[in-house]
Amino acid sequence: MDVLYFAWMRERIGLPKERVETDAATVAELVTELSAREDRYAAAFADLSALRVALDQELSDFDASLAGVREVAFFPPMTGG
Amino acid sequence: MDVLYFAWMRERIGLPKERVETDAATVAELVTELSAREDRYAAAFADLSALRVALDQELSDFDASLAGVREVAFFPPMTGG
Amino acid sequence: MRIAVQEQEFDLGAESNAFADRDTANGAIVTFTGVVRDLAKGNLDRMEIEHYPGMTERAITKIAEEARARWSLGDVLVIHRYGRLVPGDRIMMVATAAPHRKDAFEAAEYLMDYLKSRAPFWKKEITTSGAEWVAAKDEDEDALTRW
Amino acid sequence: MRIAVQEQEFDLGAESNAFADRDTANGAIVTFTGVVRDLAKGNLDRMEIEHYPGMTERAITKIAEEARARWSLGDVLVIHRYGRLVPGDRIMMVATAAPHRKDAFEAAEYLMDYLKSRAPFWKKEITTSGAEWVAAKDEDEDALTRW
Repeated sequence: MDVLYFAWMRERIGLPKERVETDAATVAELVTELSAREDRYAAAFADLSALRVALDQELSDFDASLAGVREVAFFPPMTGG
Repeated sequence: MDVLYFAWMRERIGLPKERVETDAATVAELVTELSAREDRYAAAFADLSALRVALDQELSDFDASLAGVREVAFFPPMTGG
Repeated sequence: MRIAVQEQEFDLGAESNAFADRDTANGAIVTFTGVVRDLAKGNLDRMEIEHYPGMTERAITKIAEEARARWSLGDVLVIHRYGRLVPGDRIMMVATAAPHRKDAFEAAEYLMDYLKSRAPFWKKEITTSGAEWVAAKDEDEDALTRW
Repeated sequence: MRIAVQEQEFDLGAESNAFADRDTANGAIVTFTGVVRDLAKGNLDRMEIEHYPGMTERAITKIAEEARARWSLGDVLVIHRYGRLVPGDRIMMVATAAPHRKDAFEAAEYLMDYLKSRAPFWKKEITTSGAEWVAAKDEDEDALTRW
């Protein structure tokens, strides 16, 4: 699946988008996998309460299933308007 | 003093403005005087709850004093906006 | 603060741009525009708006000053037409600028609620079946109780 | 309904006039415009707005459709810029048309409250002392609870 990062998540991870092969069943499992990769991932995902997740461009939750999902995006709370 | 009429008050009385010499102490006394003049005045002032009054261009009440007042206006509830 | 009581048309777009250009210190700008509607569904020929010259400007100024006392506002604009208008014509507009959107919205609603019931304008509708003064609505008077 | 997510400037006046011209059946038109403010008082060089192409349009469309389901509305307009903006630049605008002013005001406030916290935009402020992502405010999240 594609994993996208926006705002300071993009800056901390160091890239806007990457292709990830995973067997993670939920967003939380994917976060655990990514956090185990490198310090920059662990640091970026350290405080989930400061993060939001979208699955296929719809806001979702960290305990949501990844079944059939093609695009996961992580970002801080939005500041539009 | 000058007495002004607006909207359907103007139409019922038949004029927009007139000079009135009066000893009325309050708006209510002036209304009684005017109503006694002719049927069209009596009809126009029949239902005071459907009327508003302004003294020297400030909204006021029917029991307000006319002392020092130069301009009295009678009109229906406003429908601006 | 700009208050205009006028017979001629106004340009909503030009007024909106001029208002926003005058007040760049505030992050939130709200406008409200009132348009003549054909409530009688195809029967409205025109509307005639009467007002009380002198008192109208005083009343609107007082309403606008009250709004500036109640909310943290930048500039305020009120334009209200009188005379003859046809369906689709813009009757009036208000604009408010504020540091915060909540203040700009509330002040604009306040201005509208008070203009409806406390500024000396009277609307008459001329339809194919005759002429009638628009009656004040209880809901417009009730709207004032929330402030 | 017109939704535009764009890098280039928009003309508040031209958009307001076009919106009002498109929808003459409704008597009440409300616009809200957001302007880049220099909250750091003279230090703000520019703002950079990032967004999530694809999701942004979907999220705004969903918010606008929700507003049309909740209120009796005519047309709805949302324009939101991304990219580089400087103090005084207009970031975004919404416009609502409705038969009644209360609906037009409430729907515009609803659009703003949801755009603030549910549309995927992120603001970064570049000041003379560095660059910082704007933090979401608790009050913006709290604003959603009233709907």
